[in-house]
Amino acid sequence: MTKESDKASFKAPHMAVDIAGVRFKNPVMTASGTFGYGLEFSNLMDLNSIGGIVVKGLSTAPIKGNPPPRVYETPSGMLNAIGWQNIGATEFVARKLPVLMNYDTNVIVNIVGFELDDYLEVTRFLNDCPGIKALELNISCPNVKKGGFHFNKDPKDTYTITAETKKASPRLPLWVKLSPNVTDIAEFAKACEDAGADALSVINTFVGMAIDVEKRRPRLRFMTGGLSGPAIRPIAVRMVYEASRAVKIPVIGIGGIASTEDALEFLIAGARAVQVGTANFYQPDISQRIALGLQEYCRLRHIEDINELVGSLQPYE
Amino acid sequence: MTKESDKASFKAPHMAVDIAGVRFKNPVMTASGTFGYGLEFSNLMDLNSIGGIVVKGLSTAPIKGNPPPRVYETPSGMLNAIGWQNIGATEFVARKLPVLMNYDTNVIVNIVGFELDDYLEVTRFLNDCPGIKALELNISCPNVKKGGFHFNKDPKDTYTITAETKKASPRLPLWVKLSPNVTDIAEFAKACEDAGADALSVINTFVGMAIDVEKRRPRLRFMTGGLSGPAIRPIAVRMVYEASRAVKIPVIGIGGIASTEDALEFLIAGARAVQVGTANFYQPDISQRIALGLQEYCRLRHIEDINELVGSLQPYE
Amino acid sequence: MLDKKVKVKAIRELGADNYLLTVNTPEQARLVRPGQFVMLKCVEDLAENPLLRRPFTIFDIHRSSRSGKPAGLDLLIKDVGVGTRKLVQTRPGQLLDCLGPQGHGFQVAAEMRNRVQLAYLVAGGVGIAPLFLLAQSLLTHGIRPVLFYGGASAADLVLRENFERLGIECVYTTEDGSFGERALVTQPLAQYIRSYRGKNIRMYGCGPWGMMKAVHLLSIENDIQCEVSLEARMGCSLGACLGCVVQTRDSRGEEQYLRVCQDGPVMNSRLINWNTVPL
Amino acid sequence: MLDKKVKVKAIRELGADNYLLTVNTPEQARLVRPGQFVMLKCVEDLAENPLLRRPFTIFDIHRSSRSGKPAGLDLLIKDVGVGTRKLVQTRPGQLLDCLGPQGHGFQVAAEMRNRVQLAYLVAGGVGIAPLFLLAQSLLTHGIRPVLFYGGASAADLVLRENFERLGIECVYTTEDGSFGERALVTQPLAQYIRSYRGKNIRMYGCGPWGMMKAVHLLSIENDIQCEVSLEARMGCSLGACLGCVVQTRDSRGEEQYLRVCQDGPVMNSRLINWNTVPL
Ligand SMILES: Cc1cc2nc3c(=O)[nH]c(=O)nc-3n(C[C@H](O)[C@H](O)[C@H](O)COP(=O)(O)OP(=O)(O)OC[C@H]3O[C@@H](n4cnc5c(N)ncnc54)[C@H](O)[C@@H]3O)c2cc1C
Ligand SMILES: Cc1cc2nc3c(=O)[nH]c(=O)nc-3n(C[C@H](O)[C@H](O)[C@H](O)COP(=O)(O)OP(=O)(O)OC[C@H]3O[C@@H](n4cnc5c(N)ncnc54)[C@H](O)[C@@H]3O)c2cc1C
Ligand SMILES: Cc1cc2nc3c(=O)[nH]c(=O)nc-3n(C[C@H](O)[C@H](O)[C@H](O)COP(=O)(O)O)c2cc1C
Ligand SMILES: Cc1cc2nc3c(=O)[nH]c(=O)nc-3n(C[C@H](O)[C@H](O)[C@H](O)COP(=O)(O)O)c2cc1C
Ligand code: FES
Ligand code: FES
Repeated sequence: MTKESDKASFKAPHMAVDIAGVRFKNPVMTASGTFGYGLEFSNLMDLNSIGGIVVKGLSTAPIKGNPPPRVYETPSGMLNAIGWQNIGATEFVARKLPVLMNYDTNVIVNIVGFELDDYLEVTRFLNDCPGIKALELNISCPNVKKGGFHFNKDPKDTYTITAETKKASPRLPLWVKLSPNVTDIAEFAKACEDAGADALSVINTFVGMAIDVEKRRPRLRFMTGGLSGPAIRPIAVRMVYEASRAVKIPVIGIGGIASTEDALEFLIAGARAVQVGTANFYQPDISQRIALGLQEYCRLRHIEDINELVGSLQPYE
Repeated sequence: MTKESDKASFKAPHMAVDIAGVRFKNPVMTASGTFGYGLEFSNLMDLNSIGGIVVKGLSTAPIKGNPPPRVYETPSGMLNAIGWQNIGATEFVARKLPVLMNYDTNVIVNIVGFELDDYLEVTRFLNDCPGIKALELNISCPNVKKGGFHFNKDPKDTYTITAETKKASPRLPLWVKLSPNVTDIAEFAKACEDAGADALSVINTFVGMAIDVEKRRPRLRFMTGGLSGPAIRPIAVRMVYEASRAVKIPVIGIGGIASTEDALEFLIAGARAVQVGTANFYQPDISQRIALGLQEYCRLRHIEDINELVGSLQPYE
Repeated sequence: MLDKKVKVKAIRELGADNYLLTVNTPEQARLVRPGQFVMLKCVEDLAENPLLRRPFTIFDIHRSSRSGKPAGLDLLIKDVGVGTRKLVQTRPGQLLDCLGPQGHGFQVAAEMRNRVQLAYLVAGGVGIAPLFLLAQSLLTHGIRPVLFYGGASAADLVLRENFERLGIECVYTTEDGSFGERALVTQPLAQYIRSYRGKNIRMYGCGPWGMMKAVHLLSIENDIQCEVSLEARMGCSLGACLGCVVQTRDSRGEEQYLRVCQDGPVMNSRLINWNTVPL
Repeated sequence: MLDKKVKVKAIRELGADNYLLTVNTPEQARLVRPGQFVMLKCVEDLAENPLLRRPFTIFDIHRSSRSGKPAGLDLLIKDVGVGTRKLVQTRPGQLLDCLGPQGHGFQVAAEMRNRVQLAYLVAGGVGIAPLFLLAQSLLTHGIRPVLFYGGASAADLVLRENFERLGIECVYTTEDGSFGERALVTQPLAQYIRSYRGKNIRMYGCGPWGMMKAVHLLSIENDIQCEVSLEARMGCSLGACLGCVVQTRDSRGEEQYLRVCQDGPVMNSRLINWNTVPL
């Protein structure tokens, strides 16, 4: 061991990452819809400990959501069909955001809509709100009958909505959250980049279904739901690998992250940052633990800057 | 309870299903690649107890396969990248098939190839072999660099290979095994039906990846692998539901089946039969148990014919 | 609300797949109000199935035999599936993840004293769980609880001695007649309501959806305030996932989905749209 | 090969995360040949993670203290991950799924008697497991085993007393010098090979890939027949999944993938392409 690396072991590793000009103190965020408006977790962990919070998908006006049952547990995963229930962007900005702004973490707003105009309206409104660091365009939620999901079936539509939304958010960086229910994620990643997206969130949930074999009815009232949790992680890691190699903009890795090691898989595969989703439900302080765990991983291995890990996968020859 | 249903409880339920004119004594089969050539399990269960055995994917000449490591376990699932290692169709027909024919169960051969001609060659050869009840065209295995998988990226290619292979197997029914790594499974299902496929096997594995975060290397030498096991079941059930509603030919449900209840989910969703895969590895007699379990389910509920269950899902209004 | 690793103190089989689980957790025990619940999971690998924690009502506060101070929680757990099976197979000394107390409990307020005379507590099976702390609280407020407790069979009427020991009137029904009256619990309940007409009464229920709907209808017919404790599949119990909702109607008849974990589990029965499909 | 639900008879901690697990299973015990293994999983819900069973070499046949007949299996288990952790936490009386005995063991044949004088047994860590039944078998055939047993530290050299009790020569090495020679196990091995040149010797090894490769190279240099027991991630152990392969070269130099579960785990070291990446 050289003297440099000995010294390095005493220096705290550099944990901050940059996503489209916004600094995150570390690459750990919580995923939209799995962390409410953030404040629900403030008694259970230190919200200042993580890089960012992506709040529940917001529309301009409140949305009621789907009838229950809305969730069902499956092997190492869960299905949900919440259906965009949210308090509306106005209410969020009036009541939740001011409290969230007391914390030293980045607030990102996930935006949802049924038609292009819905997206543009909420985007224009949020673009002017101080305290928000970026917008995450959700065109990949499978749980509404008529909704943004149809923008994620053909890369041309993905291009259009991204380009239009980008125009509507001149101030805020625009992230696009992609669906894994596609033949080629790289194609969609490229369409977003070409349309001016500032970053990509990869991935949203898989469309799944479970059946009550006694009643012969779907377990979810909405019939299908989005599959999340550790079950989908191997597919998510692969998609992050493919997407991050297809574009130059940063990719944020999502899907089944429940430990430091899981988060590392995504970073090494090519993600600049990660979002923790379903695991928040069963271990409410898991995002804080992962943020600490990443720091510890770097420290023990003399990695001075976490950015060194990003995309550092060594394929076999 | 009427007298009829009381009597029914004493009659053994009708368990046989028909797939493209071939009778299966019950709707339970073992999935290709997870049950070897069948004989590996003959000491551990009664091969006569199940409807059919789909043997490991065969090419005309033997294939060496991918370098190890080839398998890795993930939450409620596993990744594999075997790479089509097989003894070749000639060897299979000479040495394995004669022994398999001593059992009272249907033998289905899964066929693999790199180019269209490879598929046609092995199809022509097997079409003439007595003792085989159907061919399952595998264009959905993600674990070879150059290989049939590219036929499952665009429905037009799926149509072409199905139509050509169908011509090469005038005697044997042709099943097409579909990939779940697509935007719209119904589109591929329809392409197969239009091209003359006799049945569909839904689904093969998802492309996934896992990373050793100490070595920063893929866990599999091939980098990516196919994700199978209970983790993927909710997605598989949804795809079977969609595919079976898009076509008139029978759909065979595959993906994470490990219990009677799991098999029932697929039947109720629309599958005429099911294949058990990964579960064979950790519970070698599971297919026999499921065959018995389905019978018991029908008996207890006075279901006289298992075909009544197929596609019997009651969606909410 | 706290998230603690708590130790199993005792686990007692009650019959008919029911168990009484006692966990040590003084801090959490001190915070409990009647009708609240905790989220439990065996502490093993975080990756164990089932992933999600499971909700259980707090049956009673376990008190230190020496000081009489709150020392832990008594939970009634019925083994109905994979998560509950793991919990009832725990042994003393084992650690559980325990989040809570959670949720909005029963409304028993000081101003009810002298105004309310009687409270009908209606339980079906493990629905008995929230009613024991409630009964104690009612007694403290000078209100007389009467328990209506129904089950399929005698063995389902677990922990009834605890209520009898409080000295309150208990009415039992079973579907097979093996204990108490052979009836649905709503039958004697309806009789009592008829006989005590004129009194200021409250109703509190916990049990299967169908039973609660019947209880609600009785409360409407007889113009009695009624609170029910609801069940729902839960993701988080924190109000974050919106997975646990129940369909409700506000005073203006507006449909709205409320969260059982935070807006409930106890709700005024009039809020609920009873024509929906339960979990 | 049988698939049985077997009962844990005893579990003994050996230090350094190693455990000796004894299971009752007379039918399986009767079939065992040195170098074979079983596939184990805790019998709980089939859906528990990890899904796949785990392979463990049969260390010894447990014999009935009364009749002396095979009654069960002794297995050495090192806790290295989620599957092994569950197994070492089992308690006597608990049931395990046990498939086996599986695989192709060591070649010790009657015709080796009188022709082979010495057998060098080389173990790294838990690689000791297959060598105990082998040592016993060699002794039966009149061949003198010498054990070379290496580990990081003294604590890793578990179960060495069992070999000492057989009265055989044991050479120990540790990386930290805490026991035996501070060396890699191949160092004394090389010395022995040099001193006993001319004898008809066999080598048998089990341990990490790097150690086995070094053992193999010594065997080539000195023209000694050498068998090694390999490790691989396994899906089925039945030869069906083709997940457990190792890259080999046949006599004509043809590359071929052989299954560790059925064509191994014990293979002639010359078959193996040692320039590949182990699991
Ligand atoms: C606020 C609240 C308080 C509860 N209090 C108690 C209690 O004190 N004692 C007790 O035994 N049970 C109580 N339950 C029910 C208990 O949470 C479920 O029985 C448990 O979650 C089932 O988990 P499982 O893994 O064993 O069942 P699963 O294998 O998931 O399912 C088995 C069966 O249980 C039903 N079930 C699953 N989840 C729930 C759920 N969240 N609520 C109700 N039913 C469910 C399913 O519909 C299914 O029929 C309560 C539920 C809620 C919402
Ligand atoms: C034929 C054979 C015989 C074996 N005999 C013994 C024995 O007698 N005693 C013993 O303690 N172990 C033995 N092993 C190794 C043992 O099977 C693994 O340690 C075990 O499977 C790890 O499971 P896990 O879930 O605890 O580890 P995981 O959490 O899956 O992985 C933890 C670590 O173990 C390694 N590992 C995982 N699977 C295997 C595997 N199949 N083989 C080798 N390493 C693996 C991984 O690379 C990783 O470093 C044997 C393996 C084989 C193939
Ligand atoms: C209950 C629930 C609600 C969700 N709501 C949203 C949402 O509003 N907007 C969105 O973009 N993603 C939503 N998601 C998807 C998650 O943000 C995340 O992409 C997905 O769950 C995969 O990550 P995970 O496996 O870590 O949960 C939701 C997921 C769950 C489980
Ligand atoms: C080790 C392994 C090998 C496989 N080989 C083949 C194959 O040769 N041909 C094929 O069509 N599918 C193959 N499959 C896919 C399975 O047949 C099945 O479609 C898939 O595993 C999903 O089912 P499961 O979740 O029940 O395992 C293989 C799967 C595994 C796990
Ligand atoms: S359980 Fe998540 S909001 Fe109620
Ligand atoms: S473990 Fe399946 S072939 Fe060896």
